[in-house]
Amino acid sequence: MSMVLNEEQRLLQDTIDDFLSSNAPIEQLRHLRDSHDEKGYSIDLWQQLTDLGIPSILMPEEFGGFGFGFKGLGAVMQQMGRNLTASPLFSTVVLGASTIELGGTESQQKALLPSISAGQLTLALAVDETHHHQPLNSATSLLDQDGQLIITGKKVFVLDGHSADKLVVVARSSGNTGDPEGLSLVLVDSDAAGVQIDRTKYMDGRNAANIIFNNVLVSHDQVIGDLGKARTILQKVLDRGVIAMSAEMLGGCQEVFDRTLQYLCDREQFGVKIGTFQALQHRAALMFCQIERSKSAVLSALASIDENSSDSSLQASLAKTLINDCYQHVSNEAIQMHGGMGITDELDIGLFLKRARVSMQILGDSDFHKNRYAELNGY
Amino acid sequence: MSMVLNEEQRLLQDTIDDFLSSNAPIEQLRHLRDSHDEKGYSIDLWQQLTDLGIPSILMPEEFGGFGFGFKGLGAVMQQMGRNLTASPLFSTVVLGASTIELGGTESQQKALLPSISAGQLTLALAVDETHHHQPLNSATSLLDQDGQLIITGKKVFVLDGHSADKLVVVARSSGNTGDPEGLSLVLVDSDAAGVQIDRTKYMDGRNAANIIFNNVLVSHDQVIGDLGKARTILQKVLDRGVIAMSAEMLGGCQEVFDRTLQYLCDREQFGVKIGTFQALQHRAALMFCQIERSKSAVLSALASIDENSSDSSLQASLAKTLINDCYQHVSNEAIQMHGGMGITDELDIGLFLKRARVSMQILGDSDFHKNRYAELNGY
Amino acid sequence: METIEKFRLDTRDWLIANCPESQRQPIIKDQQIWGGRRRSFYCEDAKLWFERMRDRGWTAPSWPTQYGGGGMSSEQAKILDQEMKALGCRPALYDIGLWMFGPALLEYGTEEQKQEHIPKIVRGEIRWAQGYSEPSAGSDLASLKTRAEDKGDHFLVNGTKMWTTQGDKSDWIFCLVRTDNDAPKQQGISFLLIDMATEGVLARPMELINGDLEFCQTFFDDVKVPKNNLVGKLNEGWSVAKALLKYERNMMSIMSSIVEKEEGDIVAIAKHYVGLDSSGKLANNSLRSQLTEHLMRAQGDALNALRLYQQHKSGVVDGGLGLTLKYLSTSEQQHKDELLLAIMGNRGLSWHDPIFSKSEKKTVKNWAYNKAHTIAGGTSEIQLNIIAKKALQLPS
Amino acid sequence: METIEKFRLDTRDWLIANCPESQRQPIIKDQQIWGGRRRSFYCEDAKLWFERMRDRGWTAPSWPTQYGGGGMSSEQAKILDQEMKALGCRPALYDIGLWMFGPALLEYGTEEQKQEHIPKIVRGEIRWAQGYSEPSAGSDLASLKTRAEDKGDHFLVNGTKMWTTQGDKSDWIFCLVRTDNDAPKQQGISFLLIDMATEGVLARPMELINGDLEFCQTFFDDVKVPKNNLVGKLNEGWSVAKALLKYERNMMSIMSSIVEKEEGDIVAIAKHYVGLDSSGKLANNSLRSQLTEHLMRAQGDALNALRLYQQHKSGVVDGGLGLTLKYLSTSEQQHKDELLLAIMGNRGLSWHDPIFSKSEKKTVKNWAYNKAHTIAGGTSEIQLNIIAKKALQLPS
Repeated sequence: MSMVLNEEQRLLQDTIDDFLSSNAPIEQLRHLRDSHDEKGYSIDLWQQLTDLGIPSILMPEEFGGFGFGFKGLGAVMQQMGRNLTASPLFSTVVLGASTIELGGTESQQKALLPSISAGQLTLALAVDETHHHQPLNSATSLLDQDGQLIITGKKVFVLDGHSADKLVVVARSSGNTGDPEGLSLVLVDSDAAGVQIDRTKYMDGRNAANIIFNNVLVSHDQVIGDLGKARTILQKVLDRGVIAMSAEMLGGCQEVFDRTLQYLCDREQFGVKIGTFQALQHRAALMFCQIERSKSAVLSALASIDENSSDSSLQASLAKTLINDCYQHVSNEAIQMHGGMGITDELDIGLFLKRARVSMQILGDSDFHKNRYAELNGY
Repeated sequence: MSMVLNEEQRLLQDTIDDFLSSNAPIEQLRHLRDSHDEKGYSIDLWQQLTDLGIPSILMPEEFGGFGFGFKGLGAVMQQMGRNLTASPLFSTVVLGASTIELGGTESQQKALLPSISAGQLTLALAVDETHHHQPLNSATSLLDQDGQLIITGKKVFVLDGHSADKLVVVARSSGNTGDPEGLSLVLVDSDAAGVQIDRTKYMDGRNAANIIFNNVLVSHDQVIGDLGKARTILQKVLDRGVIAMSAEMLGGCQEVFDRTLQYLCDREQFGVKIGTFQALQHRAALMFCQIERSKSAVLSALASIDENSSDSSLQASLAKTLINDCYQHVSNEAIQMHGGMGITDELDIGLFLKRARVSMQILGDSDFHKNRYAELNGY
Repeated sequence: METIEKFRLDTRDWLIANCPESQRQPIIKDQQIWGGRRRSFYCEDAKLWFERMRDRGWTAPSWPTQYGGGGMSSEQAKILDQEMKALGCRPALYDIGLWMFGPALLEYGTEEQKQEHIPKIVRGEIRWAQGYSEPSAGSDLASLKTRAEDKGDHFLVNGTKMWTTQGDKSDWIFCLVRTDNDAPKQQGISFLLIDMATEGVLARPMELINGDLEFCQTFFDDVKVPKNNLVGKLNEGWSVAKALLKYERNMMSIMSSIVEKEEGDIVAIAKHYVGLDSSGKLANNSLRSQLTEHLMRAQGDALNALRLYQQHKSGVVDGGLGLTLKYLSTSEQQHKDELLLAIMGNRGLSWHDPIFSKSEKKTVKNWAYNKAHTIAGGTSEIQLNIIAKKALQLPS
Repeated sequence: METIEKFRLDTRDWLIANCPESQRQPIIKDQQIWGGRRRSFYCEDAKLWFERMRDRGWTAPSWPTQYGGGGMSSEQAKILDQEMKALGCRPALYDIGLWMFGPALLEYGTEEQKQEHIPKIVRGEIRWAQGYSEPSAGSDLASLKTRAEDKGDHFLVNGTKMWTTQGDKSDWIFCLVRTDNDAPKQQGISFLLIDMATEGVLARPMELINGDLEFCQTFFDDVKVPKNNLVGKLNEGWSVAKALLKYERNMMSIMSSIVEKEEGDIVAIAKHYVGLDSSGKLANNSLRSQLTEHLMRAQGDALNALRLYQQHKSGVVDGGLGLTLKYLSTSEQQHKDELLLAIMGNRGLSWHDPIFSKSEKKTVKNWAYNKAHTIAGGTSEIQLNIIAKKALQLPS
């Protein structure tokens, strides 16, 4: 796996870096949070990102894509992590558009991908049904009644489910809870009859939704891929999601670490900079080691998607576990090293702490991924 | 649980401290190791300890006991841990004599306890059959053929099994491997026909044995307690063993920590004592916190035996787990802080490192005890 | 002995007769009665209970009657405490002045100061705040910069204090201020009492990372303070502050005993959120293992505290043990909080929306708030420094 | 290009024709051929293979032919290395002189010194040892005390060196010695070559905690050393030592590639000692979890190394990454060793008795030996200091 960015990807990274730090600084997240914004992200910002072509970043060139690949996306996600940028990129593009790109028919792709590229369609993936990520445990049913499909069930903690135009719903047409087979992916309009959406605000200012499907009628052409055979596509989409989220977390983790280093260099106590205390120096060095290790795992996992590697699932679980644990540790240390100020909302450190905890749960906590890693390794 | 020693126990502790540091310093262990001593402990020392009454420490006063109780024993074990003293105390007294005292008939007690008190009889408990402690997994069989009992099976890593006069064998007369019921405790002479003993030297200079029982004939009066109903006695004996071993480990852990502190105060690098480096100071302070916590758990567990508390098993598992992890950590840090000299055999630090690893396995590693603690807590 | 037993019975009778039933329920935070000019009562019973206790001086049972206290011996005060606990009576008044500042003023104040301030504390008329920390003086408290200039008939105070608990709801504040810029830093500090209604004082709540607003930043902008508000001698405020420390520790233990513990039994919580498998084990093995490790450490910490208590009782105290307690317990609380979040998964990520239960919200808010435990009252780093030096005698 | 291809084919042909079959088996430690006066060969084939390689100068392929080397370009030397690896040919000679001291002497030695020492290294006639560390100079190497007094026609050397690898089997030793007691400590040091057969030199093996005897303590008691054994200028030995460091790093990587790795695949080991449950998971959940955590960290470390390599190839190297590698990999090796012991239970507690398998004994010996990894070659503490200063730019 090549973990080094190419010229174009590096340029993209710099562009996004400049753009976000001037157009979407952390202030924006505070504003969205404190104003209880209905969408939880800035529509203006999403339009500007659309103008930059960001929603097309992963798409084939025929749909307006740029071919930056997943490593390019990773560079964008990292910068969003650094700036705590709220946007539909993850739900709509990484999860939603990937599903359509990987599993959709040509007509589905033509109907949907251009609207996503144009920033006019947002999606959300409705997969989990309990408070811990367990994608195969979907019990939401998909019944075929004389050619008419009916969805019944409940999804919880659907990221951006409160604001998405359409939902990609994981539903079961056969088999029992836990079976890898028998699952389907179905596109459902958020305003379809029988869909009830309850917004959930997370402590990091982001949003999800609990969604009830009460005999929701859908047609066969809303199914992505073959009925009951979503396993492979779903797996690929989730791996992409896991890896992209890991990239965002890496960015956040690096940012909160950089701010902590700066504080160690600025803050004086007992007549010296606190960064001169060897105990703090060693703890900072330990964090750096852990971050570098996590970074390698994330960069390699991003590359594994571009290189269509057969071990992407393994790499996804590796990356997510390492960065979960790293971001948790570094955000805790950041608070501690900032002392009293770290626990006030006046500094941004707490925002990273909260984002860390929310993103640690997204598409699987460390326990989930360690278990998966062990299973994939056959023990 | 009273974790504070009474006047008599404190006196005992001081006496043993003085005695061991002059009569059984670590040099003695080195000598036993390097001379490949047949018994692995000094017979002279055991005789001197007998003269001091140590083998009777736990016994009822009618058998020459002093009533120091288990806390008194704990004080002795701690000092033995500090001096890395090899002696039959653990196998013969804590495990062996306890079995007879708790489960034996009056005639068995009269026949055996006085010889133990006199230092003339050594015992070993033969319980494990695989490389991890799992007392209920005994498969060694005890068959009753027309009133004649026959033992067949294999025991491994029997502590001091190479030198004991008699073995206390855990054997199964009914039920399957893993059943808590159906186990018996049987006294077998080491030189009985059909008993084959292979000595195993551990890296810490101590010894165990793998023992094969090939149709060994025993009589009913060699059974301790009721046939097939050893569960409760065995549990109590093992809990005593676990707690006494934890006390020994506490002593060893404190000693290697004290030596490390001394080294930090003595050793100079870069023109200063290395104990002035804040990173090392904090690591030393962290060790101290961990040791104090482990110490409280060990002292409380010792008291729980004296107070015949119903939660001794829980306390035993708590104490062993905390001190296992603590001794492992502290012995590793001790090596690291001693630098190059720490990995030579010229200093004693490595002897503590090795004793730590061996004792971590004795009567259950941390995984075993954590699992038991969880089960006892009902989850 | 007989009179003590009689005292106990009389006290019990009085409490039974005077403490309304509603004031014998476990306290919840919103119903605590704090004193002060802006004092309010959420119900008649609370007011009645407060007034009855106040009128006997039993809000401060062991303080001298001449200042409005209960005048009890320490033995009697202990009995009152025991009887109140046994009957479940709520404390009638909560106040930093009661727990911490009052005792120190009784020890160090002038007669005039005591007569002015102590009765108002007993009667819940003035609510006190503490003004020690500053933006640039955290662990290094003695580097504080708020200065009080001697202007002949008054001090002129300028500066900023941090972490003023409920500063916006308090009436007076006891402060450490710099009165000599040239002296070595601990020696130029004085202990000054300031009425927060004075012109130039502003207490502004700071939002914490969990949304709470209990701490203020307190600004002093050319505040005139009468000279007789100085406690102790000029430039000797550090020794008053040090003496006050012992009362602060008492207060910490009172505070922690009256804190609401809503999280409940973590084993039950784990079973609820994670479930058991067919063999009766927690369904998630990794969480099961983490839970066990936490319970063991927490039990070890509890035994540490018990051992220290037993040592004190037996009179044989070994120096180091006590120094480990704060470090261990605050770190362990944070481990527990992180474990609770892991157990609760997505249900442990918010304190918004009715979708989350009250205890879920509380747990998450506490998780964030408890990050302060390893910072406030001496950071963990300071604790480790102290252990290294005092308990381990490592060189410096 | 053609000639290079031809060189490759010729080399391959020669190796096939000249390397005995027995010398194409994976090397085991006891069969390594180290040079020196006490050189010995465990079998005829090894002797033959050594002599054939030596006679072509291929023991030191890229050294100049005038000193007995192979005279190859670096490209050619690389091809020889590749072809030897492809065919499985064992290295013909092991020596610190070959890997570390020789290259430095070629760079810093006088013509006379090169002519005297280099051919003997190539031909395996003299075995070299390193004399840097001292009992009181570990991490703080520059505080070394072994002194060389200028006695006119010779130096008189007194002192003690530590960690002389195989000092009792070596012939010459290159030492750092103090030649000026008054200069700042790095400036009074010289680089001196000493024949260990000289009167007053004694190398005594020190037993390690795993029973090994590979390191010596080397004592110098009034040892007379000719003045032309000084490499570089007087009191400028520190710069020679620093230059030699880069070769030491090369050597470390050669050493680690020729080390026997007997422990095998840890997943297979875990399955063997712990077993699988009915669902195919490792039967001990806690060990399963610890194993996963180790594998993940180790895989992360491998990716770190790969990323550094890719950075070097692409020419865009970010400063800090490389500094983390030693700390991470040595710590992780120790985690792995402890995990192996936990997995093996009582079978992981000994290197005695036939009851334990060869690989069990080896694993336990390595566990003990590898405690040195975080100490030798710059302790973990020094690594963290360097990261804090160089990568993180923290103030000092």
